[in-house]
Amino acid sequence: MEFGLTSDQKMMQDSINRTLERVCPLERVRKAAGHEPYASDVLKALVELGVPGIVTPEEFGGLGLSLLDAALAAEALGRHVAPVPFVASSVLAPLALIGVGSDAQKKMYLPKLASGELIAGVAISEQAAGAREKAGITAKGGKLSGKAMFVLEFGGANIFIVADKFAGLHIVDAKAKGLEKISLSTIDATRAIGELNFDNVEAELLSSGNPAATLERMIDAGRIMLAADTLGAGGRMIEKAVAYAKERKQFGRVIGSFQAVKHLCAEMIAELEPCRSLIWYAAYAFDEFPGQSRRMAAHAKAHTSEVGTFVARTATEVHGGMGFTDLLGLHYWFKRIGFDRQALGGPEKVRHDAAVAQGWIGN
Amino acid sequence: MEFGLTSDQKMMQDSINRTLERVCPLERVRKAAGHEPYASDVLKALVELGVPGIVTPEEFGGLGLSLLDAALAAEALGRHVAPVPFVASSVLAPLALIGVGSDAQKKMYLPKLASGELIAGVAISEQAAGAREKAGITAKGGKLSGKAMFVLEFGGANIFIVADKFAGLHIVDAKAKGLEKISLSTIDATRAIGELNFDNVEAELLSSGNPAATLERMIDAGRIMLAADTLGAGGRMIEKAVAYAKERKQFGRVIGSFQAVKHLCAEMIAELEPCRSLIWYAAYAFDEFPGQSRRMAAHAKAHTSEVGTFVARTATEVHGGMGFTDLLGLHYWFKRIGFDRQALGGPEKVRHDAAVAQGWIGN
Amino acid sequence: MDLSYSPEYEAFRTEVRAFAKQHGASAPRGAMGDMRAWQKLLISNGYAARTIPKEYGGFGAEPDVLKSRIIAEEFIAAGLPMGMAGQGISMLVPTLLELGSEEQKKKFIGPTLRGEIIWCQGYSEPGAGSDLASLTTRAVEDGDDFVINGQKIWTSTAAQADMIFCLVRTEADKPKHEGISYLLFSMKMPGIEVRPLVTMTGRAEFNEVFFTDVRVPKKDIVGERGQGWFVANATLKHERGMLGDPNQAGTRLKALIDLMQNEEIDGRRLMDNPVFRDRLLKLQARVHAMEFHGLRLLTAGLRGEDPGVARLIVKLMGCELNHQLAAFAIDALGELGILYSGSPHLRASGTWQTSYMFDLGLIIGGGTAQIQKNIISERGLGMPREPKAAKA
Amino acid sequence: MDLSYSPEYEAFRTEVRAFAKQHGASAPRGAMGDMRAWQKLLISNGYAARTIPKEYGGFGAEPDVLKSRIIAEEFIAAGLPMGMAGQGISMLVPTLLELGSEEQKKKFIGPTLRGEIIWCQGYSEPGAGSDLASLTTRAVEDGDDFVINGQKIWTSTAAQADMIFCLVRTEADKPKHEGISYLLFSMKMPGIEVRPLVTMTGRAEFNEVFFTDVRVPKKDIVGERGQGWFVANATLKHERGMLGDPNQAGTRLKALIDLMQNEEIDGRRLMDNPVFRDRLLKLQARVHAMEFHGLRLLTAGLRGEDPGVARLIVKLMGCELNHQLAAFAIDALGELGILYSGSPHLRASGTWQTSYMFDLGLIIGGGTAQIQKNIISERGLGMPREPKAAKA
Repeated sequence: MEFGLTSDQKMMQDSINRTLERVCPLERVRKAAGHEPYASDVLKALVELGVPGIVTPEEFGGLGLSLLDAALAAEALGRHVAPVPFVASSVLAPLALIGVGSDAQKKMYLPKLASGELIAGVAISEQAAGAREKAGITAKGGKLSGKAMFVLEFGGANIFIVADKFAGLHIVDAKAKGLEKISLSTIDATRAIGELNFDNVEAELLSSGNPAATLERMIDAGRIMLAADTLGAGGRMIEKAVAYAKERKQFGRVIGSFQAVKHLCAEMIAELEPCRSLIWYAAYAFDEFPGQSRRMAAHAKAHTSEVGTFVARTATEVHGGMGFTDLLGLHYWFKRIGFDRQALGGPEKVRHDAAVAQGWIGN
Repeated sequence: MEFGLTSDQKMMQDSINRTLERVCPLERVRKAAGHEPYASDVLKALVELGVPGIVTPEEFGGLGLSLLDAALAAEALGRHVAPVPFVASSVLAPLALIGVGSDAQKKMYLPKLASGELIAGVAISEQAAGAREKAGITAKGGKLSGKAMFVLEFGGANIFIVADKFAGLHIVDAKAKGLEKISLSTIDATRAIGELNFDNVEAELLSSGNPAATLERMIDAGRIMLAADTLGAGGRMIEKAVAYAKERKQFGRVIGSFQAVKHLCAEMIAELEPCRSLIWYAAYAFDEFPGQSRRMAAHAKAHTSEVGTFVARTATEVHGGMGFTDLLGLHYWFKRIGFDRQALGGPEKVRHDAAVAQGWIGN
Repeated sequence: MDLSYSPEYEAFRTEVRAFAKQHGASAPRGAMGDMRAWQKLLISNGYAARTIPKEYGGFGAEPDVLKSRIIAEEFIAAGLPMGMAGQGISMLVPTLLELGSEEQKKKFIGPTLRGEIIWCQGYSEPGAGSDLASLTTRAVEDGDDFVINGQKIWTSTAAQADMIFCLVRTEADKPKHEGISYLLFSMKMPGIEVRPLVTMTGRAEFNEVFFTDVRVPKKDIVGERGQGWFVANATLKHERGMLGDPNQAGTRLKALIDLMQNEEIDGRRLMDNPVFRDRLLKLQARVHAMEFHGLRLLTAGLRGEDPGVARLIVKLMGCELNHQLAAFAIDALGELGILYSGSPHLRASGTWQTSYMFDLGLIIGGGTAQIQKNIISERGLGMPREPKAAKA
Repeated sequence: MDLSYSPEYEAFRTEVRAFAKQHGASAPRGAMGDMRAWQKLLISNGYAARTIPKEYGGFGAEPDVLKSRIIAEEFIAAGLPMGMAGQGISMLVPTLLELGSEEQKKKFIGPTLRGEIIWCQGYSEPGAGSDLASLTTRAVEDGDDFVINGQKIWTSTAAQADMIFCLVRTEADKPKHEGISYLLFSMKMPGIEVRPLVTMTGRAEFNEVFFTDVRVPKKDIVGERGQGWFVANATLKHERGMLGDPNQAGTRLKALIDLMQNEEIDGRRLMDNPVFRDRLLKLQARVHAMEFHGLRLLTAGLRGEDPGVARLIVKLMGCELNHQLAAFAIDALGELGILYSGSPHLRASGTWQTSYMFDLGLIIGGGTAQIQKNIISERGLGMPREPKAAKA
């Protein structure tokens, strides 16, 4: 019985954090945000650590680690609001290929995804969060038509993994004929999402297993990754708030000596730390107790998002006016948490899925 | 344009408060709570002020005042956790008679209710809050059968106003044959509710107007009264908490000088004061803009209950261990607020009614 | 309690409505149209600068909050711009009326009212936010001038402003509340640098202003030298008097209800989602409560009654409510709710997100929620101030 | 991360299960049965007093939190009572082991473990709650005795107790933390009066204890004279170690889910009400989070790692969660939820209401939520203490 990280896991997360501290300071984030599809130099540094191949089996050039390891990486990326692909390209796309790719497809794509040569956007928003504006993809004779919104890691993607209305999964080349790509700008400029319009676009079907089950697992994994991202971003915001409160003086005292400020900080950490345990469990359950995966992923996402919203707001408040300005860049973390909350289903939707998963209600 | 109390209204509320301070101190509440159906001496003092006839027309021996006046009385009663009938016997029962009583019925009952000679329990829980345990009354040939739960002001009632499943309203004598009366004890020992079991019980139909509309107005009025009761109880709890915090010392300071305690008190009053305005408006709308009555009564009840729960808990916390003991009797207010919250529909149910009332959804 | 208006006020409303109908088409909209001409028209009709004496360029009416409210209601209903509402008009003018010299009143009030002088406010500093009295911008005497050095922040219209009303420390040796003076000077003086201050919304709603050896005549002081703290507090009192939408939250709620009735997810109206609907209802109750609370304060004002703690809670509760309304809109919109600044599919031009962030700024600014709670507990509930810290 | 148990622990679990099966029928239930005999049986099998040395009447095993947890899990699963868990066993015994004299250990630990001496704790006073060090119960030297006068409160088992471990002020002239001593004495002494303290639940879960000229031999002190504050803090440390249901919230959640699936309103299951269901789901997430958080702390303990702030938050979050679970049950039950104490139709014997109130007491007691937040921010986040107040 061991509910904690191994020393390997701690070392891995440490090394990602140290690397990001070096290659991805706030100035680098500012430079990329809204301007570059992603920070390719930061990605390169992560490739050296094997991060893009973290869940990909070793035979395909990956590290072959668990989803918990991926969650630790996601936490580090959230901590540094790193403007690089990860959730879609390094976790969900590989899971799709591992789940329902043919051997040829695995050999073709997995190593390139693991090496960062290929970036994969993932279009599963309609299945995870519900369809807006009548979006949805139909597949007919190997060709896709329709619209997919809120495609993750859209910016700079070479291929897309696309779910159709009947939970079929497809690979589409980013340069395919009939594919229209529209960037969507969000509050979170560190992540480039977009919309895909398909007009009879050639696609490669991923069909060697159970695509519906794979899609469900992709959604679960994605939710856990977003929760871990919020955990990292929120944890960093608390650290920043505490550090600021220890330094900033008003009324002749550091503001961190005022009980009101201390209690805000105490409430933040008291809310966030149990999220860490919940995310660890959800990630572990994803691999070890798949029957609990849907429910635990949903809880990890919904609960961490609720706490994240509270932390983002409160840490900003503790910073006073400085938190509201662009000067300290605190808003990058604030907005990242805001993005994580809505992507792949907001808290209400995700909790609904948890109710269905445990048979409390029908679908 | 005048959104405030008249000097008459202020005087009336003052005089009720002063009377209750005199005749209904905590020791009197303790003595009655759970032991007497109601405190008849306290009621007697209120009769002298005309309180039981507050909404009854002057021609029937009442004061003929507005529902806002009744709300001010309810606030005063909540403020003193007064163990006397009021909501059912002095507001809802008269409204039933005024709404759908024949002239003979009005003449027969209203003056006696106004003088406190007669106490009326009101059985409308199934219509207001939903039916539990398959409760519900059917009327057939002037006789009632079935079960009514959570009958308000059941203790010591001489008559009951009973709603049947089809919104018919009836008067039943408390001594009628076939009527079984079962006391229910709740956390709030200042109000005696109960259950009525009808086995072909003789009843007098109230049938001279629109009973369904009258029942709806009774529910609205009851919700406003319960909200006002919580306003009074909550306001008093805040006063007590502030006074205690100014007096109690720990760590060499009065605890009211600690920012954490001050902020709790500030949050309580900031939440409660707008409830006062909302209740005033709902009560005013009940008489002046009946089209808004259902929605505003629901909002007044639901919102004040949510705030009341927060105030009850927080004021207790400010009192520390003393708040948890019986010594200061603070729990009488705490429990009164707890009762008000659930009676005639909890917040979720009541908000649902507000959605229906404004046509957002079907019934 | 009587929510109807007396005939006098109904007549006034009719008059305002007629004005709105007559002039609505020619009113400036957004950046379009001549705002100064509009302002002059409003003043001459008593719909702006209503209670400012005629001799200083106002309309010269008696104060009447009900009429002010009617003007605001009708202008908002007709979608007309209110009169100019910069910090010069809302804060400096009342201060000059109360504490300015006759010369200052004559010189500044009229042009300010007519939009001929745009002002900015120089109060906050990087080291003096909640604790404003600890400001350090220094004004040193040199002949007939003060020479000013230092920095201000949160100066909202600094880039457009002609003039600034500014707090500076003239008496370095006095206790912190007593060494401050309130100066008026031109923003075109040499030595003034304005730098836009970008916020989390991505825009520069504010500025930083730097003073390097700025020379200001000593006579351009309002009130006595060293009394600037008390002059400024008179001004701060007026900040709360700024007239905007008397029910901004109500306007937002309406938009939220529309959103819930019109947006769909998986082909189902958001309004048919009971969880979102319940949250909307909770917010509706709060919006109504604050709306009626506003009427209650208005009535107290009309009656000359002191509403006590009921007034002190408005900023805390109002800002929080607006923030929560925006938060709800974002959640209800889901992924659509995180779109921003010119994106396709953007709803309400992204204003829900802007509000969500800007309202958080308002919760923080002008006295954080923490300071508000101190004020409510001390002034409203009579609780003791925190004891002064012992010297370490 | 590995949530399976190693063969050693699986074997241990099997052993505990076998014990539970064999002795389950004869275990005392509620007020029925011989608790002392049961306790002896548990000690002899190592299921109570597990790590107390044999020489003092315990089982003498090495500490192993995992085994302790397995015992708790299996006893709860089988519905068996755990070993006795009064304040004598959970607080005094560890303190004596750490700081008691050999004579005290020999004399008190064995009988305490076997339930032959029931203890109560004399710490809190009406004027010394959160600020325990300001206690004023005085012990004045008189020959070989102390003579004790004063009052204690929140003394939970005072009416049943044979003995008390009690903090008294022996040095009136010393600074407040340094004049306190930790005494052991009989509750049967003349001059001790116990008055039940009724709480908001309507029951007397606590007592007040009054001392009038109570004579206690000076030798019955634990640790040094004047060191009682530090001895007590060693004891307080153990308070958190009290073993109850390791997942009380989980047990309550299960009951809540049952309630939602079985209760109906207007013939419709509560579970089919989306608003209540959403709230249940929010609570479920919190219960899981705290459950896994407990596992994380357990593992940190096994590894000898310091979990830091993660440990400090447990009381604050755990008590609040239990309170919220009860609040939800009451709301879901509606009018049924306010029924109490023996009423017809009462659900779960009224325990939801009892919990709702008692958990609020726990939030307040043993360090209010405010004190907990001070501790978290100071010890957990390294934020500064509030400055001492200057003398007025």
